[in-house]
Amino acid sequence: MNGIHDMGGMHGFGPIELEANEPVFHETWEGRVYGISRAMTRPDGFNGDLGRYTREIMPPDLYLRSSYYERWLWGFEWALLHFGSMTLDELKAGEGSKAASPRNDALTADQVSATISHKMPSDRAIDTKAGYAVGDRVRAKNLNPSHHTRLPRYARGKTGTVRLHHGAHVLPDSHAQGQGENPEHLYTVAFTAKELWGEDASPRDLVMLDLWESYLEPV
Amino acid sequence: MNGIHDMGGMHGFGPIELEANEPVFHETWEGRVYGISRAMTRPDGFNGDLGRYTREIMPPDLYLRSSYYERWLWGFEWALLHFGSMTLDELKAGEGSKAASPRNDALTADQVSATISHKMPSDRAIDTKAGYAVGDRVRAKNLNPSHHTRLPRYARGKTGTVRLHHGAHVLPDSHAQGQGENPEHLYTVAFTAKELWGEDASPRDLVMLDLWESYLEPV
Amino acid sequence: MADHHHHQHLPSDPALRVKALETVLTEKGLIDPAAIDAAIDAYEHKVGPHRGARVVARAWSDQDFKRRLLEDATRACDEMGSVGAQGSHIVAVENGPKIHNLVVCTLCSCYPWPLLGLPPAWYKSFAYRSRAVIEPRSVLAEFGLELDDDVEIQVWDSTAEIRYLVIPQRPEGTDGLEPDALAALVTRDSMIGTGRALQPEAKP
Amino acid sequence: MADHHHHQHLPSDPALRVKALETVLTEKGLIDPAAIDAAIDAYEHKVGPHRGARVVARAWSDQDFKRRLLEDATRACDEMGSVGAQGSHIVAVENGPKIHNLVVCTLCSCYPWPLLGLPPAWYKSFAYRSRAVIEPRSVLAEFGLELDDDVEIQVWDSTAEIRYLVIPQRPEGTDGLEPDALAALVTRDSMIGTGRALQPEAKP
Repeated sequence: MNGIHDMGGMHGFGPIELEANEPVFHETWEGRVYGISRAMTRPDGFNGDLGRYTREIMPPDLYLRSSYYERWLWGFEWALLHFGSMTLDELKAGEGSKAASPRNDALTADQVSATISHKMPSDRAIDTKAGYAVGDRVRAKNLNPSHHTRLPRYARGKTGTVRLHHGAHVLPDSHAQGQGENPEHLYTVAFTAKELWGEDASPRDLVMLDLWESYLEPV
Repeated sequence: MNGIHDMGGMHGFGPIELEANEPVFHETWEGRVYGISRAMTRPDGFNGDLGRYTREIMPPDLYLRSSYYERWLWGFEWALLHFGSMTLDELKAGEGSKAASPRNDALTADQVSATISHKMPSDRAIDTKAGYAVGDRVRAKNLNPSHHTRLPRYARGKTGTVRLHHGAHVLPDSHAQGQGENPEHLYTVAFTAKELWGEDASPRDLVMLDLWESYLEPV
Repeated sequence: MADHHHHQHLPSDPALRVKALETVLTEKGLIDPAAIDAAIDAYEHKVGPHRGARVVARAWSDQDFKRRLLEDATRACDEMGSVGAQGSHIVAVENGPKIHNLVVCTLCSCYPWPLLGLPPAWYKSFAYRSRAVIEPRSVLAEFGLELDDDVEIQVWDSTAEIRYLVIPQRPEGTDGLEPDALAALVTRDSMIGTGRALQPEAKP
Repeated sequence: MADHHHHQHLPSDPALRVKALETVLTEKGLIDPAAIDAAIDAYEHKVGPHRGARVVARAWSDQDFKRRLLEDATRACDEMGSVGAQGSHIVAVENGPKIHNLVVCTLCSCYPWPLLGLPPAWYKSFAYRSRAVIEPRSVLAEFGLELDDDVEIQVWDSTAEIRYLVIPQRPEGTDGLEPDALAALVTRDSMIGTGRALQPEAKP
């Protein structure tokens, strides 16, 4: 979706604010949000791509005035309500319905460290041959889906060169919509700054994006 | 600038909210903002293009959570502070400095109706011949200036057909920066929805934009 | 000089902010509050869509005027005293059975004030500004206007000082109506392109 | 089902919201609060940029490891136990005298957690996300990094599950330093591309 999250190339957000000796979490509640993301039993249908999408569908003004972990919190609330893990009434009351019998399979503290080193590869073996090879010239399609995608607006319609081929990976567009993994070949494509931003851009600089096969067309 | 105001083609702002029997102003203060815009003595250097720019440089989160007349108010405050018509201390106190002797040339009530029918044409006679004619194919350049421009991001790099030629008009990019009117030929350019939004767009629809000569290149 | 955060030093209530601004400007002789009152009165009571409606009704009734309006709307509207601030250059675009025009300003909210008065809130909304150019059909559907697939939509994004006036299709059954009666059928939305002209009331 | 405005029914204070969420999930047996504590502890005290620094220091010291790292960083980092959540596919990119790499995620804030821990606030900021791809040189200048015009900047926008690790240039005067001493020179920012590795302290 052409959402507020797709901010590559925007002006107006001011200087970058640096903080010396920054803590991992600035507030106790931020750590709780992060910990919930790592430890909660995710409802069927939830996945990382959908998780990103839940933050993209925040009302744009709310997105901009929320901090990173506030956006995560909003996304988890949305997903857990959407998939029926809890109701809005329960969340408003801050207590789970007494009627239901609790599950007993939540991640335990001693299992947490294993999740940190647990790999979750997104590459998949597929039969389809790669359509492009390293060095090929490709154009990012002008796609404007209303759903989740990982093709930023600033690269659409632009021509670049395949730099890396990563094999086939789960397609976020499909996965976030609950339409399956539909893995496709994934490429790192190098675009010149001039191609992306016009003649006034630096003649030397490049921007690399990881783009799936269906995002690309031959030149 | 690639600002938050440049929202053509964005998703996520929800349905259009219609209001039956809508008043011209919803709040008394909205009318005052509008009236101030019509009646105040503008500082040297202020013009309508700069006025638009003052609203574009609002912090993006503030832009999105402000109503139309709140954005106008912010822009007038910014401009009147910027050009020295008043100081922030005066605005905070809600009173003008006692030292200065007031001007006596403000627009009066009986002059207002004349301003409503007062034409402010932006066309100018220039010697430069028009580079394009009706029917010509043209491409909107991929320009990404950090200053005011009226070339929206969604049209950049796209090819269309000149539909109308309006003669030469004041160039907002220059005028808003206090760099003079620099009039250029102005054209209405028709783009197909497919060109702007890709293959999934309606095959019949067109979007027309008014674009200045320096925004365009021949195809 | 001003940074971009002057609002942090001011009340968040815009009513208080405007009051302070008006007071400062008044004390400096940069504004006359009676002129503010007069401007509010003008746009609340004098300048509004009835002006555009008179132009459209005349175009429906007078082929020669319609030709002049389509050729040079600025001059034709000037004949009727409907040119001025935020409407010094006007282009009129005509709807037909297979063509539908829609006006938007994606970058701010440009609108033909001398013809239509000040824009309604929805015209200034982020939803309308963002969606009209990418999904005009779903926007029109929200206004109750379902267009056939074979109708071509022309969206006019007002990026310059040209202001667009849509001439809606003249409703059936209006032969012989006087211009005043015709003008009563021409709604604001029909001149933006988000509505049609009204049907005349069925006669008994 | 959830609409997009559930927050309007909830407190605006995120601390209260999280407390309610944690309580509901706990009562339903969907979370164990002790596991939350353990996850916080892990990222506050165990997983951090020292992991990436060890990888870089080894690459500086061991040409064979560096070759393997540049060929297949996922496997090379796996040797050192630095692959896992939000870092299951890793690519290492090397800075040189005429090439400078910079990592960003414009669409969210993807970051190689197993190598660098959780990202700093600036990496997640709208300013960094919006500007790194269009004006990397002015971004780097704000970090105190002024690059010559003849240095090529390669910005990596992390749009997939590939996570990028920058191998900064090895500082002069570090010949013979042990890997632990080298690792102490490798800052977090140098592995994102917004800084350089530290100079070793001048010897007396």
